[in-house]
Amino acid sequence: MSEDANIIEKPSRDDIVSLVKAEFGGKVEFIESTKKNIKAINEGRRLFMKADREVLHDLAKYLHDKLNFEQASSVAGVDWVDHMQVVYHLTNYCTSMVVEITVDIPNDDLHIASVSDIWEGANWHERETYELFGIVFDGHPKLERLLTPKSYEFFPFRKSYKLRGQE
Amino acid sequence: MKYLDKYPKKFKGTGVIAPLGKVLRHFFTKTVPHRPVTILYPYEKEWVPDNYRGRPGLRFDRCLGCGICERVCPTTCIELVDVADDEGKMVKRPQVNLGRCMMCGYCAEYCPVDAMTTTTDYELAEFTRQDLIYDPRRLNFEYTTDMMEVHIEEHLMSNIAKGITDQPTAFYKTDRPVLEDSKCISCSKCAKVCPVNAIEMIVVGQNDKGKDIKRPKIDDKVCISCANCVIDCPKDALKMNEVL
Amino acid sequence: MAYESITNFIVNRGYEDLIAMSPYEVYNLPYDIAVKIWESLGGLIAWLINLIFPNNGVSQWLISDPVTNGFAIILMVIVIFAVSFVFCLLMLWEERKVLGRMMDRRGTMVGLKGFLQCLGDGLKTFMKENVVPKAIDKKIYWWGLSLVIGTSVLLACMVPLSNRWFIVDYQAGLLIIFALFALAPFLILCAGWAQNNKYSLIGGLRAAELMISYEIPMLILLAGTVLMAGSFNINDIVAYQEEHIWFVIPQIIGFFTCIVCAVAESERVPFDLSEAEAELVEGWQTEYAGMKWGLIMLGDYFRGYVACALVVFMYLGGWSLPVIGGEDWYLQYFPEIVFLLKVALVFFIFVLARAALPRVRTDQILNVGWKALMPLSVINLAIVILLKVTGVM
Amino acid sequence: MAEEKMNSDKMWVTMGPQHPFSHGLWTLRVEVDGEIITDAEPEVGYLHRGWEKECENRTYNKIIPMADRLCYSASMTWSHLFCKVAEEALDIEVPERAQYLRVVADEICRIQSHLMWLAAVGTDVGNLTIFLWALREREFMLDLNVRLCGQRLTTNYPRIGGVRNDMPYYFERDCMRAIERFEKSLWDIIRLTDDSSIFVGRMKGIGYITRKDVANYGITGPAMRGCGVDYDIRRDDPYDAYGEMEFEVPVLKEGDAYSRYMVRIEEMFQSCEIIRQAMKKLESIPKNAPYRLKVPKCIPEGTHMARIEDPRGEGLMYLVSDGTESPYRLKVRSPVFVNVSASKHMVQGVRIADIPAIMAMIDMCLGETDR
Repeated sequence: MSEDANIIEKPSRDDIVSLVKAEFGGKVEFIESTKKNIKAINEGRRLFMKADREVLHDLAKYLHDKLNFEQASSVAGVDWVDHMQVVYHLTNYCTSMVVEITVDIPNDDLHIASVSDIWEGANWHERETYELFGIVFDGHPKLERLLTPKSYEFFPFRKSYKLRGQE
Repeated sequence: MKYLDKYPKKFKGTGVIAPLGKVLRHFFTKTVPHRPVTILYPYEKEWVPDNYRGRPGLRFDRCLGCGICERVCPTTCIELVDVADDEGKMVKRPQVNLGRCMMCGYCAEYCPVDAMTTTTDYELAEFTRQDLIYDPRRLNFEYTTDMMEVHIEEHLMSNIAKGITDQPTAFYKTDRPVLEDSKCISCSKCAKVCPVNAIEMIVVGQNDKGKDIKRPKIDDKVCISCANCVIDCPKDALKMNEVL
Repeated sequence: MAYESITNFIVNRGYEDLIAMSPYEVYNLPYDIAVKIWESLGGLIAWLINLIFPNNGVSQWLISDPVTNGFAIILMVIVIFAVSFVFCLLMLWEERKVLGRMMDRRGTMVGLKGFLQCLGDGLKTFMKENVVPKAIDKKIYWWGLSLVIGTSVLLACMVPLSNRWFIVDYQAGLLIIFALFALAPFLILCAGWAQNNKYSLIGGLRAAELMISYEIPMLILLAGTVLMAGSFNINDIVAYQEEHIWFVIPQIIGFFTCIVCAVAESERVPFDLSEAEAELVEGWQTEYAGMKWGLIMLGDYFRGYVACALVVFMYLGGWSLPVIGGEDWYLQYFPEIVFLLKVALVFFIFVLARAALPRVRTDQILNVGWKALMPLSVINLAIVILLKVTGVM
Repeated sequence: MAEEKMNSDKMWVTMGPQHPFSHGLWTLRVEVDGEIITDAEPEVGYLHRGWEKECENRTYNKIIPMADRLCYSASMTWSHLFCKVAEEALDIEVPERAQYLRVVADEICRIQSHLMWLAAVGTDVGNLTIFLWALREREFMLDLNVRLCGQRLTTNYPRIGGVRNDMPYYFERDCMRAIERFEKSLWDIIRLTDDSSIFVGRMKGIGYITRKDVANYGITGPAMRGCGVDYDIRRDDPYDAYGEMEFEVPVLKEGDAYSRYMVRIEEMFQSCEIIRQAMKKLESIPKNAPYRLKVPKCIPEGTHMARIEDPRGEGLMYLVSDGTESPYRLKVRSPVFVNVSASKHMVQGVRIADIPAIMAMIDMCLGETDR
């Protein structure tokens, strides 16, 4: 990590906001939390942003390479019925800053660039999101079903998939 | 750091003497003169404290049949059934399917009259699944003590903001249903389903056809916030008012 | 006379007759017991036959010396086997109880302080379904198994309990026990290969790998003992130790090295690589189900018994005991029991090692074998030679 | 591909799902060349039961005992985590007494979870004495659980807005006694492990991961701290009362299985220290101080995130609420799920005998992995 001279090891919250704004402009939107009593938010260890699908991979690479976000904590899918969402949580070990990136995907084109080439740890999270929501991660090395049997043809975590007793 | 200061250590010669000696010393000083820590289960039993969460127990006389336990149960193992009470009257009391029970203790915790308790009974094996269904009479546990009751001692956030910290309360003391007057159709279903008869239908006037217009009047002192009226209201006119 | 009295058929042979009749040159206790059994049993049969067919030749033949001798030899083998078998069960019980106490638990609890548990286990394994996989090499599968168990039982029967309790008094006694002992890894390798299972194959390979690391030090240690005693004969070795000193004192290095080797020889924890259950499920025994596995287990304890017995012979003076007040009464009554108690004591060390040490890895056992056991055994041999040359011993 | 494999000297060995080394149901398929492993592939999912989907049909209160069942040995931290994310959604901080009670409960849970792991290490390296001695010590921790919340494993102790009940009588005394006894007995177990050259020899020098790979694979918890990453959510992103606790985070640079083992052992001692401090603080808080807040049944609309230091690593829950009584979506980030995905990397080039030792350092728990 340290061999890269450009890297900012301990970016503050304001640094991240200004740098990302300068790099990506209007494609990345920052959301201010309204919560007042949460310690982590008050002390500036959380950052919520919403990114466009096209810039996600570049944004992830930028955060990893320049701003020292070494770990991808989780990749989650959310089914909002009219569209899908992929949520990334990235962690910086030095400042313990967690960045939450939300990416909207339209229902008719469930594709998004994979970040598993940046963080190997996102690999299984993306596989899981793929099998449970049907979101295809382009460029993923092995996009197969992980938790559910290989013969499954449906995506059980979508809201359209009803459980028994739900009609 | 307690451990990392001493280890890892460098071994001089063979490093097997220490473990051998430790085991040998343990053998001759601990387990041979004293008894081992294991207990012979069916013959000896471990003491469990009274707040142990074994199977749910029911004190039949205290129960009101309100159904809070049924609704709060995560595994829906509690069902209200009709049973005859001591005087032969049919009443509603909870029946527990222990095959599904996860011993979370919610029924005891949320019971407003402490009729449901946790018990120290944990030997629940039966030969058939049918035997695992405990009817209200069988749920009785004869060694029930006060320690087996679980109380909710919640504090209102508004009280804490005011600096009052010595008034613990619980949802059944504060939450009361409120009526949205325009939706009420005078069906008096809420009065029928109320387990404690806290709702009294009061005639407030007459409509065009000459029928009485009735509105429920809720006795705040008697009400136990069971929300039966809220759930059964056909027009959603009643709503639970949560005091925070 | 319609019938003769039963006392006419039960011959009570004296010591002289026994020696004259027996194939051994010295008094043999199990043979004596077997003769006594046959005298009462054969006498009873002869008397019964005589009741039906009075004055026939068969009855006389049954109680004659040659026939008694023949049956006595068969019975003697059974007696010797039964004693070692029961002692193996006792060792199993000792292991379970001692191991249990070391781990802060009770061990087995069924009957007679837990001794009857091994009978229950035996019964259970015999009741199990005899599962034989399809894709196996049938011949090697069965022969490998039978030979592993067979050599173990043979070894256990060949161990003399005292100078009057033996089957054959070989001149090369220790050597032949060693030879048979070293046969097992080869058979395990074959059995592991024949099962057509990857785990058992790896287990068999490990058994072979293990062998080269402890077999050679063991033989060098044997050389030390033999040099000191001047004979391969177990009787002579024990007699020498009784006369001079137990070899554990001059050969203390050899004693500890030998215990390590013996543990490895009997494939017990920490050297049970070929059946390491954490990584290889059950190692080379994976496909041997039910009673086959039960017999293998029993065979393991037979081998453990022999390994302990070897240590006792080589270093702890066999059945000899430094007795106060004349040796006659001692030798008459309980040298066998003293020997078995010594074996149990050595087995206690085995159990202690099992309780305290984790299983070693393949490369570690090779390291230990070549870098520690080998030099130690050579040093031991050098000490023996030094003592011999200087004439101290 | 099959033909190629047939002709080579290598073979695939399937370890699991029913295998003594896999504590739970999972499979590690390894390609071995003799005894050396050349390739590996973990497979999970045997226990997948749609936990997250099930939560969407339950009210928030009902999820707490379900969260206990995510992992049998770290139940306290998982229900704590769920309560944390719900509290974050409600935008409340729990009362001080509840914070300290949660810390005490969490650390008891951490100790007993680590002891369960130590027991598993014992069986994996082939010594049952370690297993039984560790479980014996764990029993005292479980007794504390019983005293505090009424159950041994599935504690159901934290509540949204506080904890279920205050400390019972004499709990402080019992807790201090148990901790003291535990510290003594842990040294006994260390005599069997760290003082034994065989044990150390089996642990040292296997399963190396570099610091860069640890971050890249997202490995968290003691496995990460054993590889030189100085990061602990309890200290660096404090939640509840952890910010006021003084404790050290053990970090080792070697990155092999032994260093991961040592980090966990030291963590147990540190946990004892934390419990002592928390108990001292609890004495200074008046006995009738509030420990539970009354919270509404419905949680306001929005997305919320909370994370916590599980005994196995970083636990993270992401909650989407739509203003009703039950969550719209609840995502659980399980530490083992990520750690096990790196097992392919860890077992490269070691022997078959090392697999249990390396995998024991992940501390598998399939309930939370498959969810």
